[in-house]
Amino acid sequence: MSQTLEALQEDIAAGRLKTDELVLNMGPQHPSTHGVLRLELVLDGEAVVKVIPHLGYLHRCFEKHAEAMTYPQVIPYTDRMDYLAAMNNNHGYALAIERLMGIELPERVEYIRVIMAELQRIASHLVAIGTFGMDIGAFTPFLYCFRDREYILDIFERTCGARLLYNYMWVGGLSHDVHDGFEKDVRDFIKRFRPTIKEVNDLLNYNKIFIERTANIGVLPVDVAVSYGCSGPMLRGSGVDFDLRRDDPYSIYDRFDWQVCVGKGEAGTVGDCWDRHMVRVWEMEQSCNIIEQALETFPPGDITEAIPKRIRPPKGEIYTRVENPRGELGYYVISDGSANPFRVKARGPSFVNLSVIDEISRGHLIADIVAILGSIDIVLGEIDR
Amino acid sequence: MNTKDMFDHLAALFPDLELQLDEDVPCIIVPPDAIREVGLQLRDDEQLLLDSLMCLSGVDFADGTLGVVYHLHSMLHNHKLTVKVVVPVENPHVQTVERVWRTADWHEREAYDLIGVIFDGHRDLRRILNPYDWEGHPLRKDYEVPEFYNGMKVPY
Amino acid sequence: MGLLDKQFDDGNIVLTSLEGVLNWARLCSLWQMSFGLACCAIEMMAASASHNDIMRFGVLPRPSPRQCDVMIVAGTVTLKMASRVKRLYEQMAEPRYVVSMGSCSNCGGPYWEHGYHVLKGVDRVVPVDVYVPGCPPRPEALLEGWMRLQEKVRDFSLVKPQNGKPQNGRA
Amino acid sequence: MESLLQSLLGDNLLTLVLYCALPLVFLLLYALLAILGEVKISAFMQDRLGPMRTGPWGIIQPLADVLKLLQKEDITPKDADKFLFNLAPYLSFMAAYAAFAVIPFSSQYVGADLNLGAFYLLAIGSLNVAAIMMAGWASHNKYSLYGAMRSVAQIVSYEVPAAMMLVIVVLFVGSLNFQDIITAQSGPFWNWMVFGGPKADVELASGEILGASWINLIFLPLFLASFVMYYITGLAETNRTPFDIPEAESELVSGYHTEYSGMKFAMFFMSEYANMFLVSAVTAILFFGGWNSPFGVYLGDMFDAQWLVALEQFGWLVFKGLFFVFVIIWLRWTLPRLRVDQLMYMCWKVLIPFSFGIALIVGFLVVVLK
Repeated sequence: MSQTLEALQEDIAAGRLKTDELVLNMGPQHPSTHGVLRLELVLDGEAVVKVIPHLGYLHRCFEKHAEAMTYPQVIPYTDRMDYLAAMNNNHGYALAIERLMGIELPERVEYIRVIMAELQRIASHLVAIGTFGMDIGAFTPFLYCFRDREYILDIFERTCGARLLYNYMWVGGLSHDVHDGFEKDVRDFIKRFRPTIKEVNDLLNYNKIFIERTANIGVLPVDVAVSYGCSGPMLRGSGVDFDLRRDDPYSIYDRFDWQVCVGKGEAGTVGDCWDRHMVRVWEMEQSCNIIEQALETFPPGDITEAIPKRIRPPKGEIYTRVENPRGELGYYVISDGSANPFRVKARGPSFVNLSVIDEISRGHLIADIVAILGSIDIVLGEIDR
Repeated sequence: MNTKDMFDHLAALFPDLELQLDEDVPCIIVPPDAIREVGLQLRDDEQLLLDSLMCLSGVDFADGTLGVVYHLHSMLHNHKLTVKVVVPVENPHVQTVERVWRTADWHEREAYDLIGVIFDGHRDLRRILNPYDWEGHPLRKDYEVPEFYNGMKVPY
Repeated sequence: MGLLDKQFDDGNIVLTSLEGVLNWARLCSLWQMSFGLACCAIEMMAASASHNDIMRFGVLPRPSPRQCDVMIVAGTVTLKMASRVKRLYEQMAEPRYVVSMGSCSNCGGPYWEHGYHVLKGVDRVVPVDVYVPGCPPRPEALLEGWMRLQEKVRDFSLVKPQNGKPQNGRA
Repeated sequence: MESLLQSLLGDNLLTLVLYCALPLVFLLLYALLAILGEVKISAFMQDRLGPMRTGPWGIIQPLADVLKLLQKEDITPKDADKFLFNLAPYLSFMAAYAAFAVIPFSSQYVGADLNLGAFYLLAIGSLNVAAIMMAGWASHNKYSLYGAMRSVAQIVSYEVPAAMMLVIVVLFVGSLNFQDIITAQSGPFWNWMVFGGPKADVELASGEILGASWINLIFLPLFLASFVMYYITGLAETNRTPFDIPEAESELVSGYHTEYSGMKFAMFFMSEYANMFLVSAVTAILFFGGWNSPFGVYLGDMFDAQWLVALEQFGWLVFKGLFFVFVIIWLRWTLPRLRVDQLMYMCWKVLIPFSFGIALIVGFLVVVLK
């Protein structure tokens, strides 16, 4: 502002000053970056020329901690990676260590794990749907989603005492057996929850303005999605019929009958923001189906019998992946035979999904960046770890 | 195809390279200056089609070597392969596969940031998690936590 | 602006009642800065959602730091983020308060030992008024912390501290 | 009204000041009510309670907010253009307040009974644009600048259809004076513009006779359409959802008032609410009979008390205005937000052609029928 007009014109003439691009910093404190992500937007007017994400504002050194802790002590830290889907994170890590040690789990443990993981998936998708709505400007659906999510948290709380970070799935078992009346609670929840999916559809998902804002925005073609390693609703939103629960089965998912939801381009192009969003909505119904089937054959039993007294996996390494609500959560664990892992690398789905943002947001407007970011559904705890 | 078959397939295609098969893990060990070439082959070969890089991890093996581990998966054939690259800690240069699998971009930046592997040919090799002016590579086994960063005390 | 910048040597009845009204206004209308850092942010959102509804206390989330009274530091403050937190605090208009929510921002939480990139307590960069313990604290705990903050605001005095008696609250 | 005050107080200047201050008092009271309404209605829609601790059921929450904002530090950013930065909020509020001059609160009271009332409203309404632009530019903040640019583009564009809707009513009535427009709709509610205008001859304040008959029913669809369109443009001009693009929280933090704190922020807040009522009141005046009672009779007439009639008329206008404010709030908490280009599309490609079309038809019909 202090520059005179002549000096500015001189700068322009000499090519020292670009006159057509503006750099806008979005974040780390911004209402719609879902945490502490910082996006550097290079703008031409309202149109986006380039998006440069800057990560690491929540780098909490998960991998360093994993090397310093014993195997069971790592589990609370996995909770805090993707804090919206702590159960699924526990599940992946426990599975990796169990496979490394060759532990066979009791039936009941497997069932509880699947039910908990699916409940957590619903809870996580509810947050994703709500915050996406908020990014588009609809505040009320966000609160409705949070209200429904509370019922799931109540079930978790009754079982293990925690609302958000559970430390529930241990290597070889669970921290607690489910509470009395668990089955009834879950059934009640499913019964109450199914109509609210329709409510959210009516209020938000099929709202004309919402569709206008999200359809044909941030289209992610299949080849780009695969090359960038996108997974979960991101990949399925682009029309790829791939779900680890079915295609790389773990736990007991192969016993249940359910559908893999893929984006169909109903409102616009296949792979746009609306498709990614709707995949989440449809997945909630599928999760309900899985839970209902699991409850029908819910076996009795002891959940602690397979928990080893001493957790020291033999020397070796393993890469295990599970389907997190956000996509493929992988753990690469190297064991040197001691009580501490030698190396744990977590492959967070959000980390990988976010890397595609520059590719799919060029040429869109600022408002679309918010929509695209919301549809990717990132959790910074997992990106920065 | 299992790892052994893939190894045989690759060994026939690259007779000049010193590819090794580690039966324990199992994985294929590729020289650091050939990983790009091998990667392209892995991705595009009709029989392999390992088009998705699930995970790329840097590892400090604590015996004077650093490593990069590639976990690959084929969406079409639904088979997996683990590829390893081992480099000495004094000269940790590995070819980048950023243009083979786009997802390797950030993963390589992370491995550079935390382990200190330098990826030759990477277009944008900056730190990703730690601040740009951070010193050292925290996931090295001999890493020592600094006392201060920008005037803020780091240890408790 | 105005009154709070001044300090008075002795309290009289006018000043005391004015003080009461002003403090009441401030404690009933503590606007919160809507930004979260980590896991605790989800519980902070849950606290403003329908079940717990922190808006009952007159809280209004504002995205711009200029218009906020309270910064809830909800989550782990990393070294990279610390300078930003400090800057946000500096951008807020006086009188301003900080609630440190969760173990991480209280003292580094589970990352206190090996977290080479974690700031061990947000009070190393900004002054904190209320600490809410928990990992993460339940929404109820945040509400409790909120009421503690209100008590603190209620005790604020325009009168200069006398005889070395400490003054509650900050201008 | 003016003469009443004059007889009571005698002093000319004092009368004038009081006369001018009346809407301000109303505006302040209304703003408190609207802020409370906003939080309470949103809470009701979202299964919450809203403020509960500030007075019984939180009813004095807005008072606490205002008192608190008074105490806040008044920040002027270092790089800001200080003069413009400080001027903008007052100008914004002034623009909103000045527009109230021509709003007839009853047949007795209108700040300035201008023959060009509708024209004045359009002119003074544009002043807000200058204030917003000032605020956005002077803040030296990119978000503010974006918000201001968007806001200016939006308000300037939407002024065209808004003016056309005014023109439609003015064409029909044949007067730019708001009192005339309201008088034209006197009688029971089926005489309102939105139901096709007066069904019997009316004498306007200017002494002209507006000939009317039941044939006016053919105007019903036209006026209904123009009411809906005027209301939509009103939403856009007040920057409310789904057109709250200038202060889109998820994109631009708080748009043009990102850098404002304390009382200056309160000024913007107040002017937003004042504008909301302005748009609602004008909607009521143009299409819903203004201060006319929907039943065509007043309690005051029965008791032969003119002051009661005036009070009732005031009540009806405020009631109608508040109802439309309520609808604005209702929409805000229901709908998502449009994008900039969609907003412009809506204005230039939908509203403007339609409004011109309606104006053409109305003009034609008026000529043919009269």
